[in-house]
Amino acid sequence: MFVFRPSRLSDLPAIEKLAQESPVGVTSLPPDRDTLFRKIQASLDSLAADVSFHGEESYFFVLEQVERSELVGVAGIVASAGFNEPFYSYRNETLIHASPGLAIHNRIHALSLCHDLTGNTLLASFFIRKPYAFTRQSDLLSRSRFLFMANWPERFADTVVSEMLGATRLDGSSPFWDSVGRVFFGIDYQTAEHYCGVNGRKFISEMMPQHPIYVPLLSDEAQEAMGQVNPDSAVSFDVLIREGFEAENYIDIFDGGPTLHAATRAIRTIAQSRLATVRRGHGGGLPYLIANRSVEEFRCLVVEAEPLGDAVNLSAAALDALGVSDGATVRIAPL
Amino acid sequence: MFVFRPSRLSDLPAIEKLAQESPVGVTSLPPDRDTLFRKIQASLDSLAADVSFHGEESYFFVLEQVERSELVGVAGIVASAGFNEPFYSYRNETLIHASPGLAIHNRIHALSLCHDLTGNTLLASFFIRKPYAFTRQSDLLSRSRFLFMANWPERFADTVVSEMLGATRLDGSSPFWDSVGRVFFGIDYQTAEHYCGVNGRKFISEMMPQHPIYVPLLSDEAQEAMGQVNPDSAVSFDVLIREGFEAENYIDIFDGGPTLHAATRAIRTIAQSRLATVRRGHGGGLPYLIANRSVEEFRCLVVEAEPLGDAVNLSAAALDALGVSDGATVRIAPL
Amino acid sequence: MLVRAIRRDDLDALLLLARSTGVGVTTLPANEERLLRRIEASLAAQAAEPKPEHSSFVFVLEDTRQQGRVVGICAIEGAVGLTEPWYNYRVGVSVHASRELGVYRKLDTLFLTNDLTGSAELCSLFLHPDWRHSNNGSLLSKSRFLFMAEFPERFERRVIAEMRGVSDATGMSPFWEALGRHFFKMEFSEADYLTGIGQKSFIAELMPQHPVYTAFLSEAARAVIGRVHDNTRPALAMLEGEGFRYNGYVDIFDAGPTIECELGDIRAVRDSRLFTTVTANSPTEGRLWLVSNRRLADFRVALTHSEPIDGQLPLSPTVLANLGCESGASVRAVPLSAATAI
Amino acid sequence: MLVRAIRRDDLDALLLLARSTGVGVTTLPANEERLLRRIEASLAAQAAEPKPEHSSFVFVLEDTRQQGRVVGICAIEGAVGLTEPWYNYRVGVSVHASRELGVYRKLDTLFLTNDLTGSAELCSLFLHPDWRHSNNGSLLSKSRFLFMAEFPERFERRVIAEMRGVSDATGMSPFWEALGRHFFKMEFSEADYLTGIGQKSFIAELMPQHPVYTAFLSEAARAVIGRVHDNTRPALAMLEGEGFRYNGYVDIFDAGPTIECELGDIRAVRDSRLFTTVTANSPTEGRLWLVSNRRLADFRVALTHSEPIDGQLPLSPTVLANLGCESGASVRAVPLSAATAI
Repeated sequence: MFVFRPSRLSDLPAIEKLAQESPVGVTSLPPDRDTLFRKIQASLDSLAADVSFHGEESYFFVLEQVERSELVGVAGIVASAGFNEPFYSYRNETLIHASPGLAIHNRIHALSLCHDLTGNTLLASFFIRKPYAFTRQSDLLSRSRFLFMANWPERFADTVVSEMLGATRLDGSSPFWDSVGRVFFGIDYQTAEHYCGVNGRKFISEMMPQHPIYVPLLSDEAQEAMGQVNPDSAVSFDVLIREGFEAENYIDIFDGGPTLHAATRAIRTIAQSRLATVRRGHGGGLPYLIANRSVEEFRCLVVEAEPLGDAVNLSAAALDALGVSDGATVRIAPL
Repeated sequence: MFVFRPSRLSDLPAIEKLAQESPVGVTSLPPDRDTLFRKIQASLDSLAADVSFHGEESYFFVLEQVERSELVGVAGIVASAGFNEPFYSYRNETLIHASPGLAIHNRIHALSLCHDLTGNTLLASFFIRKPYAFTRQSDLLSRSRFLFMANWPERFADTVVSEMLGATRLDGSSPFWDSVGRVFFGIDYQTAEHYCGVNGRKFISEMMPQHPIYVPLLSDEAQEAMGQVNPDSAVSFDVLIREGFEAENYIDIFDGGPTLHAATRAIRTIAQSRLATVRRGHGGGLPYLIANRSVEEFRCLVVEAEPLGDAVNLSAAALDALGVSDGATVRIAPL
Repeated sequence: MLVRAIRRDDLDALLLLARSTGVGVTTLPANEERLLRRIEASLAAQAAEPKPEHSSFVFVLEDTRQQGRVVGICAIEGAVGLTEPWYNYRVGVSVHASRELGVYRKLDTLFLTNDLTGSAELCSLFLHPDWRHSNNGSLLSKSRFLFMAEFPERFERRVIAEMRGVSDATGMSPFWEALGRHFFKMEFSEADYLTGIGQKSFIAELMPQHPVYTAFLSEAARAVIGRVHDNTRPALAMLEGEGFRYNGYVDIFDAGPTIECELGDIRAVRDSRLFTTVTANSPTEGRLWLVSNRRLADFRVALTHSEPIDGQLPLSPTVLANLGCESGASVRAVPLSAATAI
Repeated sequence: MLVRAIRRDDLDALLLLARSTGVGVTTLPANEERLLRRIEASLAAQAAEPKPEHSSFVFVLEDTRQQGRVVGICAIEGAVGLTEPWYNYRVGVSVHASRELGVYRKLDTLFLTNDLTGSAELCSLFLHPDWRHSNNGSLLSKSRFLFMAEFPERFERRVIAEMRGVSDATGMSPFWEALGRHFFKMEFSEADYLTGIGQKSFIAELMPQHPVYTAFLSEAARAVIGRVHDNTRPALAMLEGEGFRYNGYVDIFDAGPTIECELGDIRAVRDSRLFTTVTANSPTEGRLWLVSNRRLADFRVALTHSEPIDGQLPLSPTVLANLGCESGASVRAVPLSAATAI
């Protein structure tokens, strides 16, 4: 059985191994023990905190194969993107240039540096081991976060965003960066990503364009790379699009990958979730995501169930895994 | 009994009377027979047309007190705002100007001329006679449109917008215009509104600012007027906010009134509406909006009903008013 | 050779002349109605109150040895952009630097501006190819400075001239291909023609409103920003010799430079002097002088060798006749060039 | 009075001098560490490869009759904005016109630019109030032109000078109150100080990045755009007399004008000549001349009456001593002003 739960300090060695497996470029999951330790600690602190409005909290979860005590994936939530510094994106704007006299009606796209998404809740650090990609387990790992958010809406913003890795060439270089970022930075993509990881994103205000960039002036390769999703983000992208996230409006300023966004309450799992009372009984039926209502001992799993009215029957094993007893309230959503 | 239905040419005299009662500034409802005639005809044409994607259609409805054959209000829908010319608004952007070194973190608002809302569906020409404002009837007049939209989603855009009249002084002048529009046009508000009505909005591209306007530089009076709703739009505003429309992002370029917007499928009446089979029976219960499924003979009313599963009992009078018989399918939503 | 104010009966000759111009002289399209309007405007300007906004003067060059055949044209506007916006790109600089990263980038930007609104403009210069010799070009172009020196109240202080930008033999402009084409979806020649006939509102409607980083343009396009067409180099050198300078303003279509000078700083204006004419009995000798008859409606300028003696300028009977002057008349004159050998 | 290159032992005198300056001279803050850095930079520039990016020269004015007391300072940068962005507002024009409506509006706009990046800069001019007489100001300011004439390879062609903008007796700047305050949330004096001590990155971080329509500023603010403080009028007139012009660039804080001139077009550079000195036995007479000793590290400039005779410039023994020259030495000199009476 696979269980989604908050990370613990004792997970550190296993998480470090996962981080090493994770593709380069997922800057929020570097294979660096200190960084990972801080992530876990920040998550523990955030879970323990009494939060009435979302702030600098961050949450870091794992997906555990319980029988083997093996971690197969991690997923995080940053309560407020850009809490300490602006969260930059390019807004992909459509400008209409129309001349009725000449019967010309052009739609011109332009990329504007913006921090529209600052302060929204950010899904980050998602990684699942290869064999579990595009399975129930990848859905469980990604979507359990939404049941957590549905449980504690005051801990999160009204809008949720997530950055997808953009297209890269075989040598790891980025066609979007080479056509856009390099013009302003004069350095290559890997160096820029490195700076970003080490120095934070503060320098962006010094280096990035104040004026919109007209898309038709970019190289064909760069135009094609705009909004393209890197295969390494395919699992994330697939889940979030099914959840109703939109991909059209914002792209990453470095690699041009799409930044997805959705109104929190409209995310499918959240909108369809509801509270139910558990009864010990036989399982079976359609697959559901089922989560307990604890903050620090949050658990979520996939269970076949047949909710009837406000009640749902769960097997003893499922009750155990959720850490709840007969009669407890849980949150459920169709898988 | 009050019935919402499409306008007919025979309504023209009554509608003209209503238009005369309507406040100046509702430019989409001028007390001009020719204009009103064209509105009704355009609506009839649109209803008769076979539409698979929303285009230049417009719909014009009336609310009728059936027993007295008296019209008490009108309401319209424009399928695609700015179909022939860009639909301009100011986008109210928040720019973050932060200096970590000086520990300064400023949020600066700026108004950018945009046509973001072009192509969205526009709610327009809403007017209800004074005695019926803030009653069930005003809800019926405004929200019936949403049941119509829910019936025929292919006729409408994914986003719905509606312009609220902005704040004006006692003499009819606009503090927002005097501080902003006048700078670029050099003419007064009424003259501008007049041009706009007569010449269309084409000249806006010639006259309006290409660069964003920094809000802190505007007069206090103009800053206060931004996003304020004129009492003449209070009924509309009240209904639409309850329906989940957002008011924060866009304002009118002339008077600074808010332009509301909502994702079509998330509008409360639409999201909560469902199909039901009518059974002749006793009415009674909670109030519902109930509409038939006809395009050209669309009808909507408020009825007390107690839907049970997929069925709903309606009185013979209600069936008559809707123009449906026992066993027909209707669309219902809680009032 | 004689430069004189345009007349109504010049129309046919002008149409003939206009048809021999190529793409690039946007202010002299072979359009009868428009040429007629320009003639009428010039005649009206003579009669109007002397204010820059009324000034639109056209002059022609006639070959006095060929029955006054019209072989060239030039014009001055008193103040441009007062009814419709006057557009230029201004080449600016945007620096992106981070001390922390040790990175420093200097990027050129193109800002769409109306900065030159209200300037006086030298325009519509065209000389028939067969007459491009013997200082005819200088005579035609510089004759305007004597007019401006004579009637300064009719012109704004800042004087500009748009220089034709780089295009190849087929009329292809690298700058247009890299920028304009994306926004106008038409050929350079079409845009050029529309502007020439005064249909300018499409510019505001279709142009990019935000500054453009030149780094996103092709190398070929960047290379021609502020550069003139090879054929225009002599004209540029001539105006530079008169004090005109490039200050970063370029044409929005082909990026040719717009050059500027203060009216009073133009050499031929500043150095022009009044003289009393005297009939020379032998051929005159000395430097080449531009000599004008100081009249408004019947304005004429001749080019001749001479040297003033005691405030008197000796002119041959032919030159006097061409200018419509008697001996003893007052003329305004200036050496054709600021020759270093003065 | 003598202008000379700065020395390490001038530090204390400079601190004393700096403490007598008011708000507005942003480049001479009373900050010991920073003054020391400027002295070292000036000494390093003398030793460096002669390129504009290495040039940062500081000069002082000493009263030779008061044991060489330091009473003034001035400086030149070879090229500004090469490590951190150099900001100006450029005053542009935006025209909004609709033929259909018969409406025409011309609006001034402020564009934040780095256009003047790479210009040479005249800066840090300060003269103790008690010495503001007897052409001391002109001597101090214009001495720099003889240095630039002597070592032109150390300076970029475009030379700029920022002129102090309008503020009242309390230091309140109407332009700052109308614009800067909204974005910086601090006092003008604080912003001015931060810039003075080189903390400029906050400008990029906090400034409005979009063009600003001046119509949205107070009337008081609009009135001072491109205008100098009353106290700065004489300095402006002096530099205008040398050929400097205002071309639409203003300071981002107080909107004071930045004026410009090409190096070779500065009168004192263009008209300066080399002379051989000769000792005058009687007091010298004639126009006032700026005379420099042509040395780099030991650069000195004196002001004295004289008139050259056959390429020789008669100088009194005192002046020669002040310049550190013998009779027969080569000097560079230029009349102090382009007096119309020459």
